[in-house]
Amino acid sequence: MENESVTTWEPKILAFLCNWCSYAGADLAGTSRVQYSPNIRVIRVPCSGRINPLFILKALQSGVDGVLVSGCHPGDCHYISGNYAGRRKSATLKRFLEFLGIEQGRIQFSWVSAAEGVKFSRVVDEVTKDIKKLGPLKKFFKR
Amino acid sequence: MIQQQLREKAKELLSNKTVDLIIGFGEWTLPLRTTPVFIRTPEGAESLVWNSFCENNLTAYLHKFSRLKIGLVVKGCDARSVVALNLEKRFPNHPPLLIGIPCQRLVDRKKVKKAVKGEILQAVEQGDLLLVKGEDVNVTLKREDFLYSVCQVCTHRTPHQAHILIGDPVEEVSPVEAHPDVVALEGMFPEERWNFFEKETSRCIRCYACREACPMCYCAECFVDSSRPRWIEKSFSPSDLAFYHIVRAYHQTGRCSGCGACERACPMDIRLTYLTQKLNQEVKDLYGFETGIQPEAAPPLSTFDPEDKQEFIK
Amino acid sequence: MKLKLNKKDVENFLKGLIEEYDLYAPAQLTEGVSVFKKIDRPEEVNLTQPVTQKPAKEAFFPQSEVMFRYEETGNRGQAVSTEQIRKERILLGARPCDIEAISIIGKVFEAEDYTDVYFAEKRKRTTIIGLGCNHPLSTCFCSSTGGGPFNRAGSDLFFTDLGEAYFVELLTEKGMAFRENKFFKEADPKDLDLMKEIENKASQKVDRTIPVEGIEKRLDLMVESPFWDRIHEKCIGCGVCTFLCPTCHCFDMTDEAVNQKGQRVRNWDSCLFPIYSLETSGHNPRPTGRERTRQRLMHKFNYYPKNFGRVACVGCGRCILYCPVQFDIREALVYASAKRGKGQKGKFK
Amino acid sequence: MKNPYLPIPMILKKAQTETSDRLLRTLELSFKNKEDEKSFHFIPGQFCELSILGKGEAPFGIASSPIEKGSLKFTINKAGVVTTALHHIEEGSEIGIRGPLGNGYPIDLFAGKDLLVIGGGFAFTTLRSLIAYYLHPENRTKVKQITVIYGARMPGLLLYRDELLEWEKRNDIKLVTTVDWGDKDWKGRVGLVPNVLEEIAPSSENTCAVICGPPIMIKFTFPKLVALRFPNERIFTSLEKRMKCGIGKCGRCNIGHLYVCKDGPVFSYAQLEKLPKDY
Repeated sequence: MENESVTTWEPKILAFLCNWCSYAGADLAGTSRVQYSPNIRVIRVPCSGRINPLFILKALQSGVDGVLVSGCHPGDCHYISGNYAGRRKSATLKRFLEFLGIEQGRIQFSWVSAAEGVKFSRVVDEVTKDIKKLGPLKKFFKR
Repeated sequence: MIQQQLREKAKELLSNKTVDLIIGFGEWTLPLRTTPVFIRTPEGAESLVWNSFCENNLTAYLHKFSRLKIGLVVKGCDARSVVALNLEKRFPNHPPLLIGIPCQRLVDRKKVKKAVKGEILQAVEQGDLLLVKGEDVNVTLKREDFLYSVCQVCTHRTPHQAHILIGDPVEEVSPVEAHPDVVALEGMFPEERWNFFEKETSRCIRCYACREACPMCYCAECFVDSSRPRWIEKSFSPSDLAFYHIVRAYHQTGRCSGCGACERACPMDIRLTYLTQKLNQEVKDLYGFETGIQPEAAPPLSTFDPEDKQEFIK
Repeated sequence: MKLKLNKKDVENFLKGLIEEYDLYAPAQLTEGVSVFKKIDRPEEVNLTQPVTQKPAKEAFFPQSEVMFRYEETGNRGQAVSTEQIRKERILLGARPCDIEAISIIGKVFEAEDYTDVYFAEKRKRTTIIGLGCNHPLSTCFCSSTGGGPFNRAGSDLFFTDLGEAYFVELLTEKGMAFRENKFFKEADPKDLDLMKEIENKASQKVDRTIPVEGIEKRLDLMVESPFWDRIHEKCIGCGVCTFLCPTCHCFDMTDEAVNQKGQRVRNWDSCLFPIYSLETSGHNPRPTGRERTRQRLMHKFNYYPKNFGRVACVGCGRCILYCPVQFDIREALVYASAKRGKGQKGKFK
Repeated sequence: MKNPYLPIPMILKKAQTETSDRLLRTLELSFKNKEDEKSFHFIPGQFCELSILGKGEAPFGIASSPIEKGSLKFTINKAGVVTTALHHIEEGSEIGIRGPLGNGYPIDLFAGKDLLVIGGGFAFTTLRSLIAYYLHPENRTKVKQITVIYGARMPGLLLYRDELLEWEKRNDIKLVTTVDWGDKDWKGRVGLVPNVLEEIAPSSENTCAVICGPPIMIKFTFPKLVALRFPNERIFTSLEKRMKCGIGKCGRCNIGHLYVCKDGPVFSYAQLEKLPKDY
């Protein structure tokens, strides 16, 4: 049996969702009454390509335990190629933060379309489970 | 010999007004070092020097003298910075004239200082040897044992994009495969890596010498100076120091030529190059890109390939 | 009374200080990098580095200092000041140049019109144990700026490293309070001779030829000189020289608040940073490196002397040693003193 | 020891938007503690640091006059973090202030002379303090004639309009307002301050001039004053520079060996002539 402080702790996860796909996907999950972990707080962004790595770092510094970035599937970007550009930033930033010692899984990425309410709920559940396993973020978090 | 050729070339370029200003290296007051010199007259060219202590990446000065036609003395890495800046459209009027010198790899003054007792008063290069004199010491060191770690991993020592090449091109090999700090850290647990990073950055005094010494740091407003939004505070919490160093390094992704000017500029001996070297390695691995080698290739983070790896995306 | 502290007793001496006081002394952060910090364990203290990276001013004017705290931000908060310090302090192992510099900053911070309570409070409650410089570096020029490697001004106690022991001088009332310290032993006459010999040797080593004398008047005529167009060229505008300078004392004040709790903090600032003088409107009275370099040098050698009668430079050489591009302040002084129209010859090529 | 960095608490009694662009707001602050009020003495031209905890501090000239007891007025231009917060703060809230700081206008030197006040835009705040001070019956005899030239880009950007109307009615002050561009309701002058000055051509004899405004206005007005034979010793201006501490410690506002916060903000042109052009 795990001790109590671990079992009652719930991770805080910040999700950056693109306006055109993933946010609509989250909406669909809601209107379809699909259940998912209540740990995420959503910030709607115009495109996953809009994510400046500063946003992710600022979120981690300000007290979230993990970050999820979600955008349109390749080829579906409302701005043609925003998610492709974002993908390169994501890949390099993820590898870099892991090299520095931020645990793998703290920042996660997904493609969720407007029709994938169920996938959205699954992604959120998976991310929440991963971050729960990692425990509270101790590095980098301020105060 | 190279030094003499360099002076003659500089004299010629200034005499026939090909350039207004030559930025190169000159001898100055401290041993194991040189200083940037700004030469406007043919006679002034006599003060140019070339040796293993020409540590600055003079490309950083191009932002400061953007109105002049400049002749810039460059090593392999410096020339790569110029290529990278050119891709970022930094020279709309006068791209600099590059006077390239194949680099013999630079001597790490900090390593030499640690090997010699007391203050070093004089250091002279003689072939592969370094003759170092102090108040009561007089030692001969092997140059090879005291190279900067970034220089040890460098393969592109010949400035291929130079307009003028002084000396013969050198072979594209490096004595060491990967940056020793990167290798060491990759073998550690995440916890240890973070502790290492935090310990190094804890010495930071936020003088921003690493930023100013870097030719690629030319943003009109650096994120640390922004007040709206204020990304990080001005004081010294470990988190804010880490934030600065993560972003400073990450902003170099696909732009860093690996010259090591950041680390050399640091008065607190903070190890910095392992961060950018790691990023260089990742960019090469993911996108096959090396900064400043192909003059036409778009920087990796400003382009994409629909087939880019995405196994990490759910 | 001639006293000495044997090296074998140093650890216990330090232990005693740590128990009774807040002790500030040089400590190594990594090989070759030392700063003055609050000492918790005797073995942290390292008195061997001739010039620490950060100067001793940090014991009185830390790089980052909370000025007051508040529990609530916005329009109801009550600010609680933090100038009171808990314990008497000792500053140990500061070199004469750093100690001189503290009194230079003191002239500004302890001025009669407004007193900087944070600095003044710490200075009032600190006993300074100076340490003579047996091995001044080639970049040291304290003797040119009115000091010297064994200048005792400002020290309450003064140590000289004799090899096996420190020669101890009690110089002020604060220093005399240590008369009864059990680790201070009677010194022999030969210890005194040795101390004098070391002092003489070191004093001869330090460069006295840097033209500081009369610099204020010379610079009066140089405010718009073309000198500034060239001298700043290699400066890259980082803050190394100003942050490591023992006399630089500019700071910035910012509020840092998380949720409802916050604090007003001051941090060292540098006149070489473009945003230092940048106004909200976008206007910058010192728009380029030329004006900023001029500000740095003029403040030290013209503005400060106008207000306080001496140069704000103690010749410690840190700005020369740690500048990423070897901007040499001695060079600037030599150039400024050279007769107009004549090229610079001699020491600085 | 008194801590000069610690703000004293004030209460925002009344706030009023001044201009049609809504970028200028006048705050009227009253002292929270009686002791603070008793020890607070100032002269026109001095300034205070206003502080909002969590946002920071910024310097503002005191717009009210010493004769208006019990409160202080500041007119704030919305530009940065602190000024934006000061625009949003509600009546009844607490605001910290430090002051009075700086030297103020040389009222001893003005005594018995004519006064020419030239203002432009929102730099009119401390000039308003100066004029209100002299228009008070207690002080009116301290100077002789008062001439005021005040210009703004548009009629809606003139500060303290009710007061300007009152002044216009009085016969012991000559007030000339001008705008760069008029509108359908504007009956007054249209023209730039330097030209208006040239037109009016006040005598420089036994007169002191005070000029405050945007740098471009000062640049073109100053030669006109010289042409009117005002000596540099009798032309005064109040300078603005980036400030933090306000008490001559933090370093950034110096011009030569003088600090704008401590030795200024009011300087004569004779003084400025001898200093580097760092402003």
